[in-house]
Amino acid sequence: MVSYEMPMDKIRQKAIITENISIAPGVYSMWLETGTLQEAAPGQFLLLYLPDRSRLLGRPFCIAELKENRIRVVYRAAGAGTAELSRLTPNKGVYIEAPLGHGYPLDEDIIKGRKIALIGGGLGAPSLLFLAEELKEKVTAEDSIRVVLGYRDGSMKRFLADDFISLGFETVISTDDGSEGIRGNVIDALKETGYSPDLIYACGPMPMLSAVKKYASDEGAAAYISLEEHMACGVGVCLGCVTKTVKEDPHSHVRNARVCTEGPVFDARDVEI
Amino acid sequence: MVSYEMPMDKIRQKAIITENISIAPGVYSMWLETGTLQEAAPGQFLLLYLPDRSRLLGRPFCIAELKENRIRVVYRAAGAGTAELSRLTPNKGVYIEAPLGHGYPLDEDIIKGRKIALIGGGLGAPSLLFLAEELKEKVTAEDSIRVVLGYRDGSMKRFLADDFISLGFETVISTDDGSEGIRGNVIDALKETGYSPDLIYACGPMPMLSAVKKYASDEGAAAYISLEEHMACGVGVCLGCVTKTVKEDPHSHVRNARVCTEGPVFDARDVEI
Amino acid sequence: MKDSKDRVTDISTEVGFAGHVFRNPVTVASGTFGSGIEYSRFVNLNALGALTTKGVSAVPWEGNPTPRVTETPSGMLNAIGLQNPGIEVFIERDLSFLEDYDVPVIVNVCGHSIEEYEAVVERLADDDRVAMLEINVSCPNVSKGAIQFGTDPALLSEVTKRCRAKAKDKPVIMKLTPNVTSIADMARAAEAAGADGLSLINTITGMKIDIYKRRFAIANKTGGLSGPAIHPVAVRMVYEVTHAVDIPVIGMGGIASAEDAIEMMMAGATMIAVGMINFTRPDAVTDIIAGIGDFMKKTGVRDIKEIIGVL
Amino acid sequence: MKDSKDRVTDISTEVGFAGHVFRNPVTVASGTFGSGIEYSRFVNLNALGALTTKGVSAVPWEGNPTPRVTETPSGMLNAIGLQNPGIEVFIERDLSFLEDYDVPVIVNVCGHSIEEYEAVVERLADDDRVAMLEINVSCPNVSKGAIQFGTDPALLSEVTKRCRAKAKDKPVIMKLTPNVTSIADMARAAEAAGADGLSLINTITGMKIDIYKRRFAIANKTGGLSGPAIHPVAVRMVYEVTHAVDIPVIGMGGIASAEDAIEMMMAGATMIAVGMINFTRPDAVTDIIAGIGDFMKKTGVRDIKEIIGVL
Ligand SMILES: Cc1cc2nc3c(=O)[nH]c(=O)nc-3n(C[C@H](O)[C@H](O)[C@H](O)COP(=O)(O)OP(=O)(O)OC[C@H]3O[C@@H](n4cnc5c(N)ncnc54)[C@H](O)[C@@H]3O)c2cc1C
Ligand SMILES: Cc1cc2nc3c(=O)[nH]c(=O)nc-3n(C[C@H](O)[C@H](O)[C@H](O)COP(=O)(O)OP(=O)(O)OC[C@H]3O[C@@H](n4cnc5c(N)ncnc54)[C@H](O)[C@@H]3O)c2cc1C
Ligand SMILES: Cc1cc2nc3c(=O)[nH]c(=O)nc-3n(C[C@H](O)[C@H](O)[C@H](O)COP(=O)(O)O)c2cc1C
Ligand SMILES: Cc1cc2nc3c(=O)[nH]c(=O)nc-3n(C[C@H](O)[C@H](O)[C@H](O)COP(=O)(O)O)c2cc1C
Ligand code: FES
Ligand code: FES
Repeated sequence: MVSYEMPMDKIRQKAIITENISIAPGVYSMWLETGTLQEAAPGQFLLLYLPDRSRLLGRPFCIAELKENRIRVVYRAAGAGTAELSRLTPNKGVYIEAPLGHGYPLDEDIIKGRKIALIGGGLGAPSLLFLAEELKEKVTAEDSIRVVLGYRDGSMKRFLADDFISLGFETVISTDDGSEGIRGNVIDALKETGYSPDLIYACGPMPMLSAVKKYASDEGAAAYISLEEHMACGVGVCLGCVTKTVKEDPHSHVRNARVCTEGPVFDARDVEI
Repeated sequence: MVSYEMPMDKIRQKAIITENISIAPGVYSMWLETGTLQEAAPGQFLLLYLPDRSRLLGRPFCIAELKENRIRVVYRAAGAGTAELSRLTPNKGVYIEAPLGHGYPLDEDIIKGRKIALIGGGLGAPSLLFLAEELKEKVTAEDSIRVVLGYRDGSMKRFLADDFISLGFETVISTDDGSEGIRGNVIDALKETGYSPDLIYACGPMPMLSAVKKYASDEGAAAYISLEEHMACGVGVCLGCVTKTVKEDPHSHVRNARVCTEGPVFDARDVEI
Repeated sequence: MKDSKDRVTDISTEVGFAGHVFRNPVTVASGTFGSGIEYSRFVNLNALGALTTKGVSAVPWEGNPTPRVTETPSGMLNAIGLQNPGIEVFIERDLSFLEDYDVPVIVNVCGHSIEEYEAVVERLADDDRVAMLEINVSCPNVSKGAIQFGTDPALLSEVTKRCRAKAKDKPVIMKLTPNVTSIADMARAAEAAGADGLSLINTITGMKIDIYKRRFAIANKTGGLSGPAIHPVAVRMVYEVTHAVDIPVIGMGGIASAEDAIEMMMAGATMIAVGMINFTRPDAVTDIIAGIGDFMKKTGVRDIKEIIGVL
Repeated sequence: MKDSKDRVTDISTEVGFAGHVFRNPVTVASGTFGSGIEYSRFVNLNALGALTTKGVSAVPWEGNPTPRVTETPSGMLNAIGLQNPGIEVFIERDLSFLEDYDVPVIVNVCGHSIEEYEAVVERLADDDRVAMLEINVSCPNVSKGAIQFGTDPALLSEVTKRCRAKAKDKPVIMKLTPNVTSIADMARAAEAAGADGLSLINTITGMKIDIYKRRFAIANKTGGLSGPAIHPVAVRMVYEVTHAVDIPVIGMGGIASAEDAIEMMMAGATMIAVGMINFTRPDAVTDIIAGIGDFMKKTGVRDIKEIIGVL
């Protein structure tokens, strides 16, 4: 788990790109090597600063994998900054700040004996991959885990799905147009498999997260969802990245929790999405 | 000589850095390779666009040498842009626009039978080097050539002086503090050698050029001097780079000739410096 | 982004502006393209929607001492001081040069007094080679201690009325300065005084100091900031103005790509002008024209007019 | 650049401001550093000349919907909308936290009405943990249709007077907005109304549009532009203001390096504030403080006061 007592140089560090390849149309997998051995929890994120010095703000990305001092990021070329990122070649250096935020709760009393579902939509899959690796170490025979991944269509090459499968998790695919796996959204797919989780971890676009929240509430399951908001500082000072909470949160006193600090992972019941 | 009828892609081109080394404290020698075979005249310059995309204007530099499709630039790390330039390593690409402006007049009727002096102060030497190489092809037994190079002090390692010497030109050095060569400025050095040129080509800081202008006028010599002004467009549209002329020039009609277009080389008698 | 299904092939980029029709909405910003003479060697002038010339005054202007330009983060400062050879040379040399091209010409006009503006407008009112007049009100008013005509609504109104009266059937576009508390108020003043269109933004006044030489980087002390740095301010002002008046607007300020141009049009501009980025890439303006077409095809916009002020 | 002969080793970076002495002229810009709680993990707060806190109002403010921030060339837009937990939480949590540090605190104050400003000022007037009050007049005035207090000299004068009256012996610094025709006029109005100092500039209003989604990039439509992009405008305004009034100025706007800080002081600022660049490099502010020292040693400036307004 993140320790905020970490010295500055562990937060801000130079990282060297060792791989940056396309794994689906417009989707890239990048491995970064940092000098400092990293500790991070699934669901935490990093800010990546681009070499183009006309761009000043870091881009937030989930940590998709962490192997010793190597970090994986899986990202979509969404705009000008990520397009630039996709053009960077191995051996290029970038600054990152990591690890940031609070990840998925994984305490024993939360996961023990649960039927767990990992639900990812599009670029939500990366943060769940790191989670899946960690869960693999933690789960016991009593627990069960199912992975549901949603894609726009078959052209997205169900990116990362094989990574979950090779971890040994049963993995269900859905696409909006049915061109691969189950036709429909991730909730449709989950229902179709007949698996009824009582603990959900989810990451993906806002409409999907709203559907997950509703599903969990209807079914009485716990759900932890990872949110996205535009960020400037990534460490809680700018108040750029807030999300509406149900109750007054201890920091803002106006029901505006900071996604970068209190999140990005929230208990679905606590946020108004 | 430059032809303005050159198609656009010859003016703007990608160049690859093949060498970028320090040759004196804060002074660098860079070789660039362009795809296009270049034609250019001594005294012409290029605009170099830096990779840092927060910097939008090209940096003007004289062409110090031209060998087939390789261009040499010798420059001082004067500010943030040239400091960035000095950190670029071989194989990096930059955009350049070249060749620009009008160089030193070298028509036969100008140089024939003349006693020629090339006078360079500090970073004025580079443009004279290209000129020296071209003159070497043009001069005949009747002509004589002397090179005078001024430096701040001996720590500047009389950069480029050996390049002139190996072309076979007698080369006199001066330093402000006498730590190398003749103590004093380039005019002092010229006088001390007893050589009385009737044709001067000069490039260097403004006070030196003023002194050259005065010397030439006193001695009845012709003098062509290369001027510097801050530039934006480099091709004559922005009117950023003007210099005051004695007579109304045909472009501005207000005695403001454009250094990038009518210059950078002017007949010393024509400009008010 | 819309799907590739929406791809279209036949697009129209024509726009109407103050009674004229332009083949595309793209012109160049005054002072960043001369009269096209120099760039004609690299740029196909006939590809432009229009060509806006450097500010011209009744008599030649010397402009400011150098340094006149310097760089700033994602932008530049300039204090050219409106150097120009005067209207007579301009007519003889620059307009004659442009006769050989098939591109509508917008002439940018400057003056130190209302009479000077009037003199230039009058001289061009009957010239068929001129499509529209753009009146730069950022000029220093010599009789009022160098305050700019464009920072006082009453003065702006006066210049507008007097130029409009002399312009005969030529559209008069007032080019507004952003250095004001309310650009919408200025736009309303110009509209009420009879302006046929507006151009914005001119540069934002800035300053740079060389801390080692302890000297202003620009001899004039202050200069006008332009370039991508000011683009968000320009978009905001175009939005404010087009929501305040009914006359059309040429939007400019830091446009460096087709995306920036589209953004400016979505904010409300009927035409757009490419400015200092010409200095960085002389082919910027033709690139942007091509890029607008690509954007339209990619996103299924058949007629560029659909996106004007869509927000 | 001066010669290495001029190198000095014993330098003084102390500056006086409105009766206080600060160990160095560097603070942070309100809203870009919170109250130091988060950054205290990476930055030695005791190295700062002062710490300026995020705007605080009489009651908690919710701020604007998200997205609240987006990037622009060499800058960013923000429309946080002055979210804050209100003065009571601020006093209890933030000022208590800062008690453990040896850094003078400048509290930035916001309000929707003059009464709200007064309430906050009154509440802090006797608090020893507060060195100075900075009054943000870019807040929307709810009773006047959301025009900002800082765009009208009469309103600005009124806020200044009323805050000054409640502040007892705390210096009152008015923080000016750049979105005006004449910032010098605003500065004179604030000075005449009793301000002890001025802070400038706040952000310049801008807009960005996502052309693919046809949506404003900032939910609030407009946002405030900050960062290196606006630095030249900030330097110009600090120069104009310090040549128009006699009260000292905290200069800010796009300071990203020690050079930028020195430039701002040469333009006339007595202190400077580091803003959005904190987001890019959390150690920016301490780097800048160190860099100012290096500059002084390298160029032979023994006392930082020598360079204030040197141009
Ligand atoms: C906690 C968190 C984790 C994320 N993890 C991933 C991931 O693992 N893989 C992935 O592909 N994407 C992820 N995103 C989204 C990713 O940050 C954006 O796609 C990216 O910032 C877009 O940058 P750009 O320069 O290409 O886009 P532009 O639109 O050009 O960027 C303009 C500005 O808006 C911001 N911005 C734009 N879209 C987003 C967005 N969706 N979220 C946050 N900021 C945005 C940018 O950071 C930048 O400051 C995550 C976002 C957050 C908040
Ligand atoms: C025709 C011409 C030929 C030149 N040839 C050489 C050469 O061969 N070798 C060499 O070392 N220098 C040469 N210079 C000077 C060189 O262009 C500047 O030193 C360089 O632009 C400084 O850039 P910077 O970013 O480091 O400085 P900064 O001061 O950070 O630059 C800020 C802006 O000012 C401009 N600028 C600053 N100083 C100058 C200057 N002296 N002349 C023109 N623009 C300036 C920059 O281009 C930039 O736009 C030449 C200048 C001209 C006009
Ligand atoms: C070098 C230069 C010269 C300019 N000259 C003029 C001028 O003569 N008349 C005018 O109205 N605007 C002039 N401008 C302002 C531009 O037309 C334009 O309004 C401004 O630069 C903003 O656009 P940009 O950011 O794309 O450059 C000039 C701008 C620059 C950079
Ligand atoms: C995210 C953010 C929040 C801000 N909040 C405040 C605020 O609460 N009160 C205030 O007076 N200024 C606020 N500002 C303005 C800054 O203090 C500063 O005046 C401005 O950003 C210019 O400085 P910069 O370019 O260095 O950021 C804020 C700026 C940003 C970027
Ligand atoms: S990004 Fe600044 S508070 Fe979250
Ligand atoms: S640099 Fe533009 S006219 Fe010379």
